[in-house]
Amino acid sequence: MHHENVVVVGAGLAGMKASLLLAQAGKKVHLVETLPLIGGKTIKNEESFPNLECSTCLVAPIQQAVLQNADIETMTLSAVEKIEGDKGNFTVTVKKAARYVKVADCIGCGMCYEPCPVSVSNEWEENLGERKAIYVPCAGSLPNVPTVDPEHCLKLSGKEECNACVEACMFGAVNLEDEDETVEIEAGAVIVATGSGVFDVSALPNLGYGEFPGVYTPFEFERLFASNGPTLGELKIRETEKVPGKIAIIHCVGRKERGYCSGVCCMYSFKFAHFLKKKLPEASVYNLHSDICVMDKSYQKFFDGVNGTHSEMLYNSSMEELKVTGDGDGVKVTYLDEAGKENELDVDMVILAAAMVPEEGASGLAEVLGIDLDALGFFKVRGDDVVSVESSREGIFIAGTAEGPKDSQSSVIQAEAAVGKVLAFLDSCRPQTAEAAAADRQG
Amino acid sequence: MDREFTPRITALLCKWCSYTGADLAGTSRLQYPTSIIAMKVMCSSRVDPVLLIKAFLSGSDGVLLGGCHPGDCHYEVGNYHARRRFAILKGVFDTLGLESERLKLSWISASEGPKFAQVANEYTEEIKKMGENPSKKKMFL
Amino acid sequence: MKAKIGVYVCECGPNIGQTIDIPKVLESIPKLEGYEDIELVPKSFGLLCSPDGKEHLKKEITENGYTHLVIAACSPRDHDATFMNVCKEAGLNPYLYKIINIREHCGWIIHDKDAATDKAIQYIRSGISRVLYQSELFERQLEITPDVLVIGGGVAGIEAALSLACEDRKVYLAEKTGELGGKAARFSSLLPRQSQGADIIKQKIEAVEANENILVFLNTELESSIGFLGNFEVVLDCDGDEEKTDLKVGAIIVATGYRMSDPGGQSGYEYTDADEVYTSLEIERMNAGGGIALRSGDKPGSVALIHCVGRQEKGYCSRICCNYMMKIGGYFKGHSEATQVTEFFFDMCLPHKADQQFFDKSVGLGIDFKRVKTIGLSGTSVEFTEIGGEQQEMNFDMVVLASAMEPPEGTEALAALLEIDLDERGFFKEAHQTTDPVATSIDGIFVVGASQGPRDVSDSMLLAQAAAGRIRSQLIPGGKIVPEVKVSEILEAYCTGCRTCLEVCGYGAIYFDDQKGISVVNEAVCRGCGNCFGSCPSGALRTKHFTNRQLFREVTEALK
Amino acid sequence: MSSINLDMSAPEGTVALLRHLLGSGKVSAVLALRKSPDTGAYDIGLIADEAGLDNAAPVDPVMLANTGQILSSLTPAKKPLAVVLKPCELRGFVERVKRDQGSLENVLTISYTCGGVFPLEKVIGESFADAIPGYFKRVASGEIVEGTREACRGCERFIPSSADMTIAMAGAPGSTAGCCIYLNTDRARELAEGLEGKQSDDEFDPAMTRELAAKRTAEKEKIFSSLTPAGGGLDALIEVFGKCVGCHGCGRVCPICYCLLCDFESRSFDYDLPYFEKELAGKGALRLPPDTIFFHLGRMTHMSFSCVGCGLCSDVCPVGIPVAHIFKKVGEHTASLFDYVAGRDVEEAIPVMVFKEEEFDELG
Amino acid sequence: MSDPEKQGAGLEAADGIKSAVRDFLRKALENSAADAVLVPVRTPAEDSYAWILTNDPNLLEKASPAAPTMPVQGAKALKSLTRKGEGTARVIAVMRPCEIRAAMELFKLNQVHLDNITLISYDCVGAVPLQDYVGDPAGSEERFDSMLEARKTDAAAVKPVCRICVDFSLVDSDVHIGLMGLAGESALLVPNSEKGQALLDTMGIACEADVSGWMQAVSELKAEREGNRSEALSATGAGLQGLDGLSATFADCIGCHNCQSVCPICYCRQCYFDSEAARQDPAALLDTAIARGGMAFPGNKVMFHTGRMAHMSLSCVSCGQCTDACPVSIPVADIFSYMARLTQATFEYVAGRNDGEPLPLRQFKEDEVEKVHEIVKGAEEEEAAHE
Repeated sequence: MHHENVVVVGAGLAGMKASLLLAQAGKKVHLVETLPLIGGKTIKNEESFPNLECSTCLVAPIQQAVLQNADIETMTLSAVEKIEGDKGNFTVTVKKAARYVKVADCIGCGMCYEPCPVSVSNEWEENLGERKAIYVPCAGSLPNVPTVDPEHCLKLSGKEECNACVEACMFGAVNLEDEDETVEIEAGAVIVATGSGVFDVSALPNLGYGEFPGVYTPFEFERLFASNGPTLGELKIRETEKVPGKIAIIHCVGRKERGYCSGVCCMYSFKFAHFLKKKLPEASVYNLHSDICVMDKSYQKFFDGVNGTHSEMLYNSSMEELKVTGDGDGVKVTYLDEAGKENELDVDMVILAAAMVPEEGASGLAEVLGIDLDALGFFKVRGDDVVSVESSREGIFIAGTAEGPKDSQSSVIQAEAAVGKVLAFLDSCRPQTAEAAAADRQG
Repeated sequence: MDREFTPRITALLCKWCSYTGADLAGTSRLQYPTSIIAMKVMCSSRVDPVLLIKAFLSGSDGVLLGGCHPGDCHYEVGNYHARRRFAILKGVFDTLGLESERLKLSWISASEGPKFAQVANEYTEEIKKMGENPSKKKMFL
Repeated sequence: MKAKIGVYVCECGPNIGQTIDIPKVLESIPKLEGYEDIELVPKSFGLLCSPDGKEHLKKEITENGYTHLVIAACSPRDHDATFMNVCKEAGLNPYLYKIINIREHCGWIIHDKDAATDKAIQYIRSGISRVLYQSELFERQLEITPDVLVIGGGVAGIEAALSLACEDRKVYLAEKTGELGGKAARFSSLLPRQSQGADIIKQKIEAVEANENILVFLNTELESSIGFLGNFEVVLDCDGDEEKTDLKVGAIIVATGYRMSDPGGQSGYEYTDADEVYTSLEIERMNAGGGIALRSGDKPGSVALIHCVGRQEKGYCSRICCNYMMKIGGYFKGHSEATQVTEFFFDMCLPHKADQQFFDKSVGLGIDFKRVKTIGLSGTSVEFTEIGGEQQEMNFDMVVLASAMEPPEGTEALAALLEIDLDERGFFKEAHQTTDPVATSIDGIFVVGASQGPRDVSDSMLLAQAAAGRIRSQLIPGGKIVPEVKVSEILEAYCTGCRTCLEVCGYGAIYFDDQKGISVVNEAVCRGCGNCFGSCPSGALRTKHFTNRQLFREVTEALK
Repeated sequence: MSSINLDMSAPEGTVALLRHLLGSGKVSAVLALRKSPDTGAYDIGLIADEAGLDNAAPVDPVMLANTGQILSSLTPAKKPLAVVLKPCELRGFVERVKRDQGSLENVLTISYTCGGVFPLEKVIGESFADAIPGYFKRVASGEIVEGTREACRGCERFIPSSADMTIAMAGAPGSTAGCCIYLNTDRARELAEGLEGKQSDDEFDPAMTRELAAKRTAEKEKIFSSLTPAGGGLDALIEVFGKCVGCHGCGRVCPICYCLLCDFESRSFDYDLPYFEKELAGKGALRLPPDTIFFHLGRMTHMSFSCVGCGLCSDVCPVGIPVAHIFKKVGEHTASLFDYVAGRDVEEAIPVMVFKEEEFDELG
Repeated sequence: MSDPEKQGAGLEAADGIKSAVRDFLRKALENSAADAVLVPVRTPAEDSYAWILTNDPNLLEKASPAAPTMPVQGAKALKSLTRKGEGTARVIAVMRPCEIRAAMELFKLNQVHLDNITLISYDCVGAVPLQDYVGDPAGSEERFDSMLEARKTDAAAVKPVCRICVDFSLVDSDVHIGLMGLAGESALLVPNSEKGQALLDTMGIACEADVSGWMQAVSELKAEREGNRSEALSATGAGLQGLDGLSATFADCIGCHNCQSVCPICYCRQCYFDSEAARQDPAALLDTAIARGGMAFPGNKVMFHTGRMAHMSLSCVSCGQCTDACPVSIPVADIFSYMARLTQATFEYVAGRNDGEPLPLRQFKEDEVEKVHEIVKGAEEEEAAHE
């Protein structure tokens, strides 16, 4: 006898897809997400490659479906603390950090932001914008319920007695007495879909990140471009407020250090080139690349569409030799071309196509779950013959970029495969309830 | 009745993109005039030209059809078909000199709250310049 | 009987309470012209979506016996589902209710309270008139069969069968040729970890044969297929035996794999069969058999491995060539370290996290990698320009070409038969490239393995498992499916059979009844987008809950 | 052989051709215009025995109904049929075939460079018979014949676009001398086998009708510019359609309006009294029955791009609204949006059934 | 109906009868004796008339209670307004007797609702044929006005059916306006139902005028017309004898079915003869043609017209719309009047005489299809045989 419930860790594309499928199969799902919102990295993008579809339009219906699904318990601001038992009979301990806003009572009107006197930079917006101490990370974030950041909240941090948000809320939804809680979940299986992080480009001082305002990380640029981002999509370089005329996109940042190709950087770099040309037709864009990795059947076409027309492709024969230096309020990129000759490029903006790396909490979570990481720090999957989705511990499965760099398509494939494995041993032969099926139809 | 003319603009919006965009405009508290009357359809392709004509002849000062950007259609290609039908309707209006500017097709994605507000504002201004839909007053229609 | 409509305005705290003059709204409702013969019951409530709100609403509906319900509140995206459930619980058909978005679309978009209020009243009036024309709709549950047909007995097909077959789910595995295993069965080792390929496949084939819930049909092709998710009727043409095999299955998995494009066809590669020029598959076979040798029988002293053959012509990268060429390089080095192995590549494609290590290992074996800008082949002599270098020529004993993967013949026919789409490259098209990669435009038909795009063995199996996941969650043995309710229907008397709707429907939800000479909607497949409706000049189509009369009402009323 | 010249007038030649086809048993019946010898009344005959051809008047300047529409009801044909159609009728049929309202299988289409037809009221008139001989002379010499319908006088597409056989008549100088039949398809050549006449390899050359084409274009422009609603807006539209009695005859005789029951006569367009009361409150006055302009606009969006300009709608309008030219003008524009020509080629997809990813963008 | 005790009220018509009626209607709206009126109004191009429903007294200026021509049969306008049942607005509709009779028939067929409708009829001098009117609006206006002033029908100016119309006067309306036999500047308002009486009462119009003179004139004209009528109709009938006659009569028919679509009585959404059911199998058609040597198109002419007669001649009110709408000038109306006279006589039924009289063929509904099929088949065969 085993438990029918499933714990899914991480509410990105892979986690959400897995949860919906499991719910459709009549399973109860506990979806554990550390952030106050679900949707993962995809919702940071205005459009996703290769079809340049509006990401929100793709993901919002999925988010809605998750939140409205009676069989999915979405636990935001939560993390797995402990797991006991074995395949089929796990007891998963989840710590839910206080949100200080009652989800049931809040209707997401946002009346509480205005009065909040605190203003800090918004990490979800890659610190390109500000937020209050009580906030939602961005317009349209789901669940549309704010959260209080205890570190900056005047009252919670003990700085002063402030009740502005509490008073502003007509629904008594704000509760600064709220406390963290810990819940135990009986689960038959666990799917880990915690996603990945981005290589810390400041580790490479020659790239000038942090030194020159014109140097951006990929997600910084995504938010800068996003129409629901801090600048409402207006492309202006931070501090200088300058509209970039020349932009260099540098590929393979961190590839050597990490020891692998991330498989997606080329594509999002080309996407950026497209973005830039779309908003700034006059701008000149340069892609400094080495190996161009466009492995999916449709990627070459996308590349061909950008190559030359949207961006000049410059071969960069050595990342070590490449330097980004200041030059007035612009930046100078010095690099070795295909012949090994030194070249200079004066630009206003540099985007560093940084490698995908394990999500920072990965090693911690691996420890908690008692599963192995591979040499690169991603979650290890079993099978010496063919790649699988089974972790080193039976009953725990890995999906998405938590297992290694990959594009959204491959993440979804893994998520669905993981569901297949889970259901295979949870043996789903009980008839599906009409409600579950109907719920699946929602959205 | 002689105070400033506020147009009535019938906006038929696809559930997946434009209607969501309109919602976002609201949640972001972007300001636009009340002239826009938004109605939800599953897909812009559901909107048969006849429905748009109906709206026009019933006195809509403007008729706005909002769908997903080309390539984004939740139903793959619905918006392409919608676009053709719309082009035909506009063609008819043009040939007959029927102020085809009173018909507008716009692509608004779910994240384009700002664009929705912008379209609403600009289109309302445009229509204000054109004045009332003449069919409001016609008894021989 | 006289209609009695409950009209509830949600204050939504300050959001509507302060932005819209609710008392004025409530007063205006009974005064609406043209509703004299209808009983309108206007009320307001603090927060309808709250637990109290929902309880209150439920009570009101049952006690007042409303025939219809209109709720003026927030966006349907937030709470349409919520209030539909309230209606259900209160015994009112949820399709006789309508939510009006006076928050996002009135209260929040303008500071002028009067303007917002007037607009809200308009909205409500048009909502009331629409709801009067809405009609009850009911969910239907359809029986399903959980069994699955897998087309193609290669690694992907085998994996799919093994992942799905269980006591209550039969899997029918149809293979065109006389044996299972596909091409991979001949590989001596599999990527990325170079383990013993043939053995793994052999084990899996044995597992299939041992599994009594998997029925294998060899020398078999699909002849016809009709139906929809949970209820497909397929006919298999088993070569040899006279009568065809009819099967009922709930889902179909297409795993027909790939073929290697003919490098001879590609420009710049002049060679004859006499030349020592081989494709990667030929090498695999040699290696699995007697070992790699020249036609003379001698071992080659120098080998050129050329990547990306036909990539330009095909217009896509086949994803796995770089890796398997390194693998083949490994074969040569394995036989004799002395063999001089040179790999010519344009861009090194190493998308998997382990690939880089594999590459470094290959370099370690002494394989010489040359990054080129141009390359040509005449006989076994390679003419090339290294990046940043001059054009030069080298002679080799043997040349191996990594030619592109392409869809096998018969792909178009199969696609036509199943009414699923192909992409511009001729591979099967996914329902959605990123969010729905193993499904197709037809619910219940899935594509896995290299038939969906170039894939290595490992990924092919992963896709198969993904399809298994989809099917396991959609088709539960003994379970039912609940199709969309707001679907299109065709009024027989009005339909002229012009087939326009068939053309525009993206889901094969409309079929043609040759007897009657009219189009018919398969409600189990229809997704309710209404494209067919928009396309029908005869007014023969009607999309439930979005009929012309309903929308006419909504539109014209809002204009008063 | 791609053409064959018979030593007789075009009308006679056409009948001779039909005799050949029917007599040789190459077709089992012929669909063509007939004229009753005693009453002089016309009808469209489905003629199965040679004797029946005595009354055939296949190219007389008369259009009672769109022969394409009638042909629809006879297809798919189990046995081979030959049919004589005017170019516009042929285009009408092709448009119907695209909509699955007919089939070209087993049908041999014979058409001719058309000089236009006379309005119905003339056709039923006493003295009509006398008009005909003169008509053919003037037609051949490339004139626009006085008294023919406006729709025809302004018709530039009088050359058959996809017929198996084309007979040179209007605007084809010298065709009075003989009857030149152009065989445009293998099918035509095969069926013409054994027809007595001067064979040659000349193919039909539109150039020979250039003059007439030019005259027609000029005439069309004249008519278009005289149309009140030409860009005249709502008022002009009301002015023209104001007297519409709502009989929908225009739709019923239209070869493109293939609907069994016009949507505008369906329940979707019934209104209840409260609706009218509200309309009244808003406007102070409204027309009954309603939806006069709605009907015509709606019909235009549904089929204008397929309008073949056959002119029947104008012919049957009890109050003489120039429906044909208004639709033609609108249709030329809507079709041009897709480089579409109604009825040109059965392979040409109907604009609303297909789309291009790159076209238009946002409109308005 | 013709009750000798009848009283009427004088209607001052010094500026012509039209303006007298206009004033009456305006008054009715102003004392809110009615919420709206339904009257013909001349189209903007002044080349025809359209039925306009209005509640605006000023708009009545453009109205012409007695329009020279009848582009749309009033009963059809009334149907589009009330088909789906009652509203609250009280409407006065001013119509020709034949229009009101058609309305009565439609009422019996549940296509028209009359509870809130007050019908006003008037002595009709006839209607100008539609083509004549659109051909020469100005001239037609003149001719008609002079007829109206003289209160006398000018046979040359009106539709053939009008020349022999015997129901030109009092019908089952609520108020009738008598003209015949009265001097140019006067007319009679005759209440003809409680509703009508109530209307006049609320408008403070007392009914003391003597109506005998008018009734006398009407019955004389009726008598005279009866004569012409039977004469004319039997002439028409003569031409109709046998299938030859029928075929000859309809030889020019092009099957546009305008006659049916403008007919107030043909209330079907879709005519049976246009429906799928009436379609024949292509192969069968061809085979018949081959078997018989040939076949004529547009086909089913006789079938359609006889079928239509079978369906509605009992309710035909001889309004003449069908002839107006025929593009090939077939005297459809004469033919149907002839049929109507026969069929209605057999049941002693007068179409539209009043709203109470049951439809003789009420049970006709049940076996409708079979009946049609008999007629259809019969006609089909004979017609084919006629080939």
